[in-house]
Amino acid sequence: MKFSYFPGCTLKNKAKDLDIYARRSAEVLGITLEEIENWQCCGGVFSTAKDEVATKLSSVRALKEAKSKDQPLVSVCSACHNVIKQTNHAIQTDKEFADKVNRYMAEEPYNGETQVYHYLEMLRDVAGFDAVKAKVVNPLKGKKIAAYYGCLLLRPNSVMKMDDPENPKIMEDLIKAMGADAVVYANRNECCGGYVSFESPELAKKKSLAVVENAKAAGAEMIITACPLCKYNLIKNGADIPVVYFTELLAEALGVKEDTNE
Amino acid sequence: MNKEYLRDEMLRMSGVNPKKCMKCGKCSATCPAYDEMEYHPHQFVSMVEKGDIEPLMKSESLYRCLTCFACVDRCPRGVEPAKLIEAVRLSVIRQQGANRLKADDVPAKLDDDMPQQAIVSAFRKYSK
Amino acid sequence: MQMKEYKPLIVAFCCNWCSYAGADLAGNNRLNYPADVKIIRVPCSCRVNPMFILRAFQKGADGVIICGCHPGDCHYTSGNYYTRRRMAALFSMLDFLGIERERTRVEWVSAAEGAKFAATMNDFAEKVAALGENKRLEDLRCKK
Amino acid sequence: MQRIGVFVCWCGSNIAGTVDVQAVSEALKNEPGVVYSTNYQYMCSQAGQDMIKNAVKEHNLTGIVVCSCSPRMHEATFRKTAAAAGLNPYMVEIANIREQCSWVHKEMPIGTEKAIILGKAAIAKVNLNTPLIPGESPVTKRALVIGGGIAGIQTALDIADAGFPVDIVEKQPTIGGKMAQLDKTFPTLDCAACILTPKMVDVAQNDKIRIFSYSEVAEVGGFVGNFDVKIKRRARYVKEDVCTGCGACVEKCPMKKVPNEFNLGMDNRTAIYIPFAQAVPKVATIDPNHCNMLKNGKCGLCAKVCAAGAIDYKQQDEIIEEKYGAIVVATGFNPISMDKFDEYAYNQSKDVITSLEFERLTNAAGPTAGKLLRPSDHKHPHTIVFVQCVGSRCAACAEKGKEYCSKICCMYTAKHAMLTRDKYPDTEVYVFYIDVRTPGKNFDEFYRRAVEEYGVHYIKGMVGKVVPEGDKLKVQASDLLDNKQLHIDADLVVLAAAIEPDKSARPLATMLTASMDTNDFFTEAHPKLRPVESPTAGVFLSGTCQGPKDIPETVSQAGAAASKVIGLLAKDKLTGNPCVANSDELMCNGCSSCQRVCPYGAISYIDKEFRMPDRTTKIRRVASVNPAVCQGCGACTVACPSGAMDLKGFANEQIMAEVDAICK
Repeated sequence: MKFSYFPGCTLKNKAKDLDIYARRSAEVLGITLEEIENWQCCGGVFSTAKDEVATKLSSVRALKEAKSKDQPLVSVCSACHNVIKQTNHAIQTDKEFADKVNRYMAEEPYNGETQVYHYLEMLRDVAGFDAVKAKVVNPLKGKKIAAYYGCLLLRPNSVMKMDDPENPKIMEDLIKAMGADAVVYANRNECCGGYVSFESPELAKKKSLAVVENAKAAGAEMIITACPLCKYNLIKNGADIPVVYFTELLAEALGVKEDTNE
Repeated sequence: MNKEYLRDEMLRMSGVNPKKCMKCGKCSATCPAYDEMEYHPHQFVSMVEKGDIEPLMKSESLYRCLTCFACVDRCPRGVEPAKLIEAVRLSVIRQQGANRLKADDVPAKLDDDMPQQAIVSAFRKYSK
Repeated sequence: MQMKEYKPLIVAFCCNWCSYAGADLAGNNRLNYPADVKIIRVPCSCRVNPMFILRAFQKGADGVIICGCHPGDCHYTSGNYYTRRRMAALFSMLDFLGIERERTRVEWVSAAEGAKFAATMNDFAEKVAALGENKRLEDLRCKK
Repeated sequence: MQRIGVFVCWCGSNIAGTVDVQAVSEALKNEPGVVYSTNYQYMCSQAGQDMIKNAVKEHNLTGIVVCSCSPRMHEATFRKTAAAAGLNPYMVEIANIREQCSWVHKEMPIGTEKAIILGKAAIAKVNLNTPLIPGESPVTKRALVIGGGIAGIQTALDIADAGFPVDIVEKQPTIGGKMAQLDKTFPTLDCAACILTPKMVDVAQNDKIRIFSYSEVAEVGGFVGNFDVKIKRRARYVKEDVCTGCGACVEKCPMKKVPNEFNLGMDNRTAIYIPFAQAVPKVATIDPNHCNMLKNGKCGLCAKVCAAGAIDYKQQDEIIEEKYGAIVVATGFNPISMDKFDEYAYNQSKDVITSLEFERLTNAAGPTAGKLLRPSDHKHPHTIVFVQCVGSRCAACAEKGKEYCSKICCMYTAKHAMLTRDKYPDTEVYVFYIDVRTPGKNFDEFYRRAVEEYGVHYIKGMVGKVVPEGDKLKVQASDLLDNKQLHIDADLVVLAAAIEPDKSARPLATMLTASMDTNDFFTEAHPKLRPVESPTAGVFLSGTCQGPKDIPETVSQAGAAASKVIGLLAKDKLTGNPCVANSDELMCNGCSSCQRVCPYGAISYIDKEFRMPDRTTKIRRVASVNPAVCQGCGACTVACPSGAMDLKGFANEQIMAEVDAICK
């Protein structure tokens, strides 16, 4: 199956791992990711203001491109996924907003037709975790891994609809499919401090540490995440267990991590 | 500024109806940035409802909200306080010269590992 | 030439449990409304067959109003919901036929709302009178 | 052709003041069918009524029109007058020329003109009236109570006390319901078992009451006074009439790891079990999902140890059929699932529990023998946080919580907090509340005692997140009055889960054609004046199936429902309202439209044989209205596409005639 793929700015720079391993893993699973041509940065955060239009156009263009190819749109970065999915939802539900947006769209209007997936949803709903399990060549036996969702993947739930926002299990199911033990801890859906680390690092530090401590107390030896900013915050603020992208772990389990002939 | 006008503007921008609030305080109970805020999520809701918006506009609290949507998801009445905070914040930075973050300030705040995502997000949140 | 003062002819269908009692209460409290309004008692607003309304217009009525219990208060639990849906369909058809929307109305009047009943009838009669005589559906054969 | 008499009332000056009554009676004299027309000062007086009676005889009247006050006032009076004169009472129509004419119009010519038109409309209707005779149906003098909690128990006892036989159907192996699981009851703090179990014994010993435990209602047919009910008695693999409840089987059963539902899964029971010591009926039940003998034919220990020989592994489900005159719904409630509220970590920590679980934890017959110990490590908790309104008053999304207030939580939480502080003064107790709602006799005083005498910390605000870490539960909450966010390290968190109607209620409502609200609570016939009756005749409501209630309210509603049942069963025959729907079988095309809109389930379809013109016969499916159940709303008459359905007393032709008379 083919997906339109929106990598996002960070994945082309500081979070290359997140991108490369996502592509390789998808290939193993028989999924083709076609990078959207001339994609533009999603902006990192979605503004909930109804009259904020210009900042959402890059997402709309990506969505529209996917529509023109009749493909669903997938992204790996939590932030990109959140912005694109919320934008799509706004177009579907707020007619005034859709009208404004379409004034910027040449020819064909876009009305929210594209299906938006996060890479994890693609694994669960399209490939299937059973298929992932079947392709695992290096089972991560005995590893105690804590999934860190942060806020952007799950919330607002009325739009994201990925999983139960208070007791998600999509990443835990992936961890199990890769042969490792999933560590469940309450702070896995709490905020790391996000972009506020830019302005008030102390706040980010407090929040990040609360996540790491809670994961460790539950027995975690490693934390996985889908968000470059989460990973940055956790590591910068003193996580003393490894924090890696889930795609890196997936590539390892699928046996394509060391293949560097990109 | 006229209170009613300001309030209506906030409600229009956010699409929030603060009258749905039953004053349970769960938004503030759930807020990860609570201790950093002068006005807390539940106060945003009640102050906007009363049209008491100017103090909010002057407050640093606007820039402490992490937009984590925890208050939106956990509110039992579907009030969505984060959207009100966003509306007030936007109404401030949309004013001329009110950008909180200027391009020149950025290099000093960077470190080698900081992802692009942090910079663009901060720009979105702090500047117009 | 002196025109005779135009008086509209209005038929009001009132449910026995709420609106008819509301009309009685308007009477008890001596709240005036135009004598042009003539009430027909039905057990429930959902008893009002669209045929009755068409017949009234055919026979020369200028306005028809259906009054029932408030949503949720129906004596028969759900009758007024049927009324609401049926009349929405009928009124849009009448609109299509050229009978102005203002000539038909569904109103919820409880047994305690005598004042609302009188106010509703005053308002409805005024609006219908403003439209003038209804000619569209009148069957010429019914004319004497 | 009718012979109609018209009687115009002056009502003193009430009518005559604005309506020229003489002119009215004159004008109506010449209407079709009218043979006599007169007016009189007070038609409702004895003299007025005699005048009508005499006129009926003198002029051989077949119909009567009284132009007077509202039919809501004196329709019944004039119907009686007609009956006394030998006429069918439904041959009377009232033209309301007081409330809807003389009292609301000021000028004589206008009032008179309108009164004449209203009179004409009534005459037009009477011309088409037919004599109506109310139907009668017999009453089966036995009641069915569905649900054996405190509501069902009380209703059954009260009905039996009046001398009528009652059956209780209870889906659990024992009656007792939720109250049997409670420890103490507010605001008096008497023990629930001490006041409930004697009632359960009364039920067991009452020879008017039969208990069908471990049973469900499978089908309901018939109508008020004459319900036909099929009851499914599930196989308990123990002969109920033979088992002595000695418990030898329970002791010997090797399958000891079955989660005990009576203790909400906080301890285990055996595969053959008696839910609790005071169970009624006190007989064992085998859980077929866990019994080795039933699952794979190996074991049979219980049969060996049973001295009475009560065990029967071959027992089958059984359907019994009974007739009832009245049905009482007492299906009760359950706490909602906490799955959608995992910000409180109910699924992540054993030490986050619901209030009902707390109730078992403090109950002497509970899993900890009444000692307050944490489920995780059986240590005594020193800091307990109670969270109110978990899922109650929640309008954000329907799959999460309930929009209504669950009503009982404020009081039971005050009780829990108070009892905890009383028994374990070294325990800090916090209660997070939105509002404390204590309207009830001695309720607020009770809550204040928890605060003032027992030192419970009541904090206005909600808990936002509970994070289990190590052996603590980190509670993050807001204190709205102090405008602070609180962080409390708690040992136990108790959630006041919203309550919802039992899941069995919805299918039962369908069987009974009883209406429910959007929350699946049964709707009452009138929220204020008929609170214990369902709009469906013969179906009554008891307890929380109708809405959240505490025990005293439930018991009083149970008694009220019983009195309504007794009133019904005391009658030998039921007289119906003759103004009911009636289908013309020749016109009916069998489409079911009428059946779908009927709120009472009064319409069924029957196969009827019709003789065709060529002398063959044909069987067609046609609507048939049960006059005992029909309430005469007329919804079906409009839904009927072929015009077969009509309403007696308010027939299409009659209303059309009124329209014509008014629009002439």
